[in-house]
Amino acid sequence: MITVLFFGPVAERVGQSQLEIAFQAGMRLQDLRGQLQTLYPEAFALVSLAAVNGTHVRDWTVVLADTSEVVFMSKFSGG
Amino acid sequence: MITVLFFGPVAERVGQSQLEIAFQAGMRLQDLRGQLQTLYPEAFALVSLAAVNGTHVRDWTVVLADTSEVVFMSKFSGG
Amino acid sequence: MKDAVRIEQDDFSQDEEIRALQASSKRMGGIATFLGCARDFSEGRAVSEISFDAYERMALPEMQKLREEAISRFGLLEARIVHRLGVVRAGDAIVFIATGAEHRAPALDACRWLIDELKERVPIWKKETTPQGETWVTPHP
Amino acid sequence: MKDAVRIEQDDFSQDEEIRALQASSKRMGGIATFLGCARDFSEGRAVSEISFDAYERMALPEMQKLREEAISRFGLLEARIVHRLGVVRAGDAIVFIATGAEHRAPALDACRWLIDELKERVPIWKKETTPQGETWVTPHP
Repeated sequence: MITVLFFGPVAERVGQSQLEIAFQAGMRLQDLRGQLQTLYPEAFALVSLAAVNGTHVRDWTVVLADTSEVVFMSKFSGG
Repeated sequence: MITVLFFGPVAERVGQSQLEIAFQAGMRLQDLRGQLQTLYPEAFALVSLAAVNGTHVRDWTVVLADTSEVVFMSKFSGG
Repeated sequence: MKDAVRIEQDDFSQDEEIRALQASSKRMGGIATFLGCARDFSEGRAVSEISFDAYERMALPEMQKLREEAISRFGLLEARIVHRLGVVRAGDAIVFIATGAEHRAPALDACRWLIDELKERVPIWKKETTPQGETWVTPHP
Repeated sequence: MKDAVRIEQDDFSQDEEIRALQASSKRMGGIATFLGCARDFSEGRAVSEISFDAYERMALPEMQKLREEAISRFGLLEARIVHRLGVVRAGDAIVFIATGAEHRAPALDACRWLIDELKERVPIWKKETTPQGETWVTPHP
């Protein structure tokens, strides 16, 4: 399973802060994004950043592992 | 009388922090400086700024009035 | 002594943070700080409170990395970063940065760099409560 | 509340200064501070204490002018400047500047401008006591 987390405005639009998604071998970050974008287009309109296992990922073609923690994030507004 | 004040390193080299100098009509700031420079050359080697009555004066040709308070100052080192 | 980098609910004392910063070295001649606080007005709307959401697993390590980067990039003696979560009201502290160096220029440069980078790199989001409802803040471009 | 611009012997609390700064407006989103403090080492020599001489008749009005100039030049909501005299030891506060604005950039800009201008414009001189004796500090060019 892949755990997907949402925070702030993205979580608000998804309507929840966590989803469990079935893992598929060879699955890329962009594949997962594509799947979820179809389900939550309004939330994903805000997404501009992603993190895998707590680390910012710039390469959307990165291959995910089973049990990965993935976060799709809008621009930060802390501070 | 003109009151001349010294502070910090200038006062240390003059050996005192205050002098009373006889007022002469038409006396300019540069005249007073000239007089004192002869008496305290080491102190005046440090002088780069002057104030008259609490205000920074850039024009050394300014004419002094009786009872003026004049300060000959080295570069500031506060803060 | 409290950690140099923290994410916490509670308010903190600036005096205590400065003392902790200074404790690291007697050679510190310049200390710069930045305190970000909640305003009662934003984008033309009254704001009664601000709350936060954070991806803490990433936020704290990012803040720790920022501190280390600032120390080496600006030659600081020490730096501290605190970000509050929970709910804050007008005047309350949100974020605090303190930088200490031998001289003033690196402390001031590092302080500005840290708050600018924090806003870009630390996954925290701010929600303003206004008379019209709640709004997630969109960062200025 | 204490005056926004002061020259004084006693130490002060940053928390108190910040509270006084904030009391002026609920629209303050960014507060920058600079604290200059005594180091135990300067120009390669150990320093046991620092004392000051000031032309107070000119120093305080210059600091008041600086505050007003900073407020209008950077659009600040408020600013405070405190300079200590007397004798201070390593770690002790010498000068404190705090600037508050709606957003962070003017607060940070004004804080740097104020400490730079204060050093140029305020008639205060610093004397360091070292094992080799006392030396008046010569400002860096």
